[in-house]
Amino acid sequence: MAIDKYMRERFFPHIWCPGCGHGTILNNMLRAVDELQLNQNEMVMVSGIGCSSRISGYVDFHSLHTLHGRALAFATGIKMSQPNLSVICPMGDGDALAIGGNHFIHACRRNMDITAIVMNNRIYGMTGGQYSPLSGSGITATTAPQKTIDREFDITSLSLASGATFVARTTAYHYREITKYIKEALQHPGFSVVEILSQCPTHFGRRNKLGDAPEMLKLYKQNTTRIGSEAKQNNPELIERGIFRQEIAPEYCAEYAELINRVQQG
Amino acid sequence: MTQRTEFIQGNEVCVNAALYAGLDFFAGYPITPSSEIAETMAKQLPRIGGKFLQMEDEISSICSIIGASLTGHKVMTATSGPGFSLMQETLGFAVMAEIPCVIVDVQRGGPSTGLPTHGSQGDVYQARWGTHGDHAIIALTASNHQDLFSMTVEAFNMAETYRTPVILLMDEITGHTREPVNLPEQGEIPIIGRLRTSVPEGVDYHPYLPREDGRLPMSDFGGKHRYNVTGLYHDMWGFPTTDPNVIHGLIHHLMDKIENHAHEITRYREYYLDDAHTVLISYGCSARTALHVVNSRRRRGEKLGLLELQSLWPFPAELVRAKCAHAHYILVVEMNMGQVVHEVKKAVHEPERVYLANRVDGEFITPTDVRGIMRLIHGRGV
Amino acid sequence: MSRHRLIFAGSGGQGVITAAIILAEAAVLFEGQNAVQSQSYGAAARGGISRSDVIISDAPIHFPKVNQPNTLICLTQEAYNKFNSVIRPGGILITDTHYVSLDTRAEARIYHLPLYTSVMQEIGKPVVFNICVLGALQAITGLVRLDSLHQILKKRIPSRFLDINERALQLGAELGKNTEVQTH
Amino acid sequence: MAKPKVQGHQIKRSWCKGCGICVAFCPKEVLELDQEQKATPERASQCVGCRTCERMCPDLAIAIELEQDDDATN
Repeated sequence: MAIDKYMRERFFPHIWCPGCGHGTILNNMLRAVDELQLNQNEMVMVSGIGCSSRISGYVDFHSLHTLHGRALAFATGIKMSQPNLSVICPMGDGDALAIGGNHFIHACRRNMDITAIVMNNRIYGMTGGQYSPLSGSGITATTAPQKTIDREFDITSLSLASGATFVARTTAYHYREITKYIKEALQHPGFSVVEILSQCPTHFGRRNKLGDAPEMLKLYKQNTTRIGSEAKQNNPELIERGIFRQEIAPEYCAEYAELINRVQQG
Repeated sequence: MTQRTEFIQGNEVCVNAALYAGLDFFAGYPITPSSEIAETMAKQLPRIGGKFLQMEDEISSICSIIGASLTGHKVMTATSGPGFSLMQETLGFAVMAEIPCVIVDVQRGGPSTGLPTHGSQGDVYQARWGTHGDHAIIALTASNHQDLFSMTVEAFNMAETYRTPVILLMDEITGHTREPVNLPEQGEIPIIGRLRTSVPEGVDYHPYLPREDGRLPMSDFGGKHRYNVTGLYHDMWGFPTTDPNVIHGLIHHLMDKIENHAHEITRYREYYLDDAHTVLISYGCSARTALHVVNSRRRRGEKLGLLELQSLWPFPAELVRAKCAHAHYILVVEMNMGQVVHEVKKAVHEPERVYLANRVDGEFITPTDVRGIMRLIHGRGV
Repeated sequence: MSRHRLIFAGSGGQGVITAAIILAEAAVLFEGQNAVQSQSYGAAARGGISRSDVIISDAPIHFPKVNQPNTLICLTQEAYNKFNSVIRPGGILITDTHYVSLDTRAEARIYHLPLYTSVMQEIGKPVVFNICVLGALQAITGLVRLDSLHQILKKRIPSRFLDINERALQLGAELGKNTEVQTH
Repeated sequence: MAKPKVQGHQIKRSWCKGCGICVAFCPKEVLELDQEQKATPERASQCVGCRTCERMCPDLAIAIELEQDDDATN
């Protein structure tokens, strides 16, 4: 496969469960990197903790497997100190938005050229199926045996409100969109958020009687629609997929370089 | 004269010394009494093409300096007790992943928000044991601006030599007091740079395989070697492992690379110890009070001496034992409820000789406070 | 060994800490003296008692705080009430007539000067009050030369504000020089 | 453009975890899980080279080789 050269094959088969959407995301993320013909020596992947975070071990880039929630904070230092590097931060939903929520909104605000990928499976898988801030209400989890009463974040709205300049959403079913949006995000000169709904058949699907991985993927097909589609108008419950924002705004590292120029000439 | 005298705050001395040592990346979050470090960095760094980041909290501050260290930069963050508490998890990451960095804790009264604008030395044990799990750590301190300059440079040098985070324990008194400092010219104090691997591209590079001398050459992120960095126990390529042999080897390496070099890391000053009957042991700001007492008593012919510790961790137990061998009394002067005093008691023979002179009400410990304890020791009442 | 200990006390925003720094810096950079300056902070930057300690000596200074000052400068009533008792017997007390009424006895040579009033009359900018105090302190104690203070002002103060600061320094020096010592 | 000719399915059996996604989403019902719960091209001749299995496989275990495909030699 064309993407083989981006993989650390000696660590496969990977640790994810059968049918986990994270593998499909890895698969199609690497295709985006391949289509852009990016130089692996200029690629850094920074991840946090959780199922999602193991992705950094499987890619043959510079890889940094950090602490729960902190991927973007580490990534900010890497990008700021060496702005020529392409920095990708795959994160889980709890990782990015519970423990890492503050870093997430501030990274959006700063608009540093980093690609954040939220692999949203609505559950803490690595620790055994506790509910997350993306689970939403009415969900069964090990910490919600009587179903959740928590409301969920809308990751794209949060990203937009926090100032991210590229925001997109798709699912593990829509693999072509994964490649397309990550490609767009990698090329976008600012902070990009790509939310990818990812099935966790082991902990989320099984407990919530959603069936196996293929069944869960079919739900992504049924329950989502393109942004602004007619289907959405007829059924407001549908989750929109697509690019929510793609705007050019001052990028942090470029602004800082400008500040250095100003000071040194000043 | 090659030196330039400045009359500046300790916090500014720390910045000057960090820049002297080659720092070009700083990230921090405002907190009293350390904020002048961030403010001065924000002013100075763009002038030399360096980077200053004000992050959203102390956690992200230490995370981002670790990221920048991995790309090959000399980095530091500065904070005070509450912020240092927030940094503990990531400090452990830096220990485990062996990332050179300097963390400055300008101590204030605690616990909790405590006394933001008053001096304290209450974080000595936090520096040692704040992060979880067995680990070794280096912590340095200084009592005056000239020593603060050199200890800050040493902190960077040790971070590179041992590929480890180094904690610089300052305090509100040292941080905010102004006194003269001679800023050395480049080259006067040796600077240790990043040790980079000489392994050529295409040849297997082992980021976590120590050389014979124990040092681990690094390769910058963005360079020709792609490897993994993790806070998990890892093999010599940096990939996670649960192999008991590898884990055993790594934790011993992490401990030994520092504990076995304790004698090289130890920094101290001594005053009148040769014939001292009473040995005062102190460090940081309270060593100023101790030295004041020792000097004034010596003028009256009393046999007092001072051992000023400038490296607190690894604790220089052998040095303390040797210097206290003939002392009738040992008095530890510190601004906490007793932290270094316990280490001194563990270090010396006949620990019943060891007493504590402390002050914890936010006021700077005075010579009168120390003299009062000495009177009690000698059974003369206060 | 000569050693002079000073406490500058006033309220936050009066510039007492800046005045203390300028004095100590002048002693170090232009007089070949050693000096240490420290301060204690209240929670707020403005209001509340603000205190700065300065020790000037020709020898090393270890203990940086002042318990009994040779010279005490009190620029508010609250500061005066709090600190006038700690002054070293025979020491110098400098106060301002606008802010302080002397109502307790202090074993000191007292300079009770119309510094604030004069600044407002002659310059009209309350912001240079602290520099006027410094001028008076210089004239009274002779701890540093007036020119050394000038040099520090030039170093620290943006050129567009330098003129009013130098006038304030001069004004203070004259007031300090021409005032009779009061004793209670 | 001519329809690409499928040369075969490369399936890394040791990577395949038998989730059944390739089986469920193949438009031509080419793939099945064998007795060891590994994906196998039971009806390879029906493959039209759409790569859905390759792209959706969460184990990165499937590669479709097409005749004019440079990838196959990689």
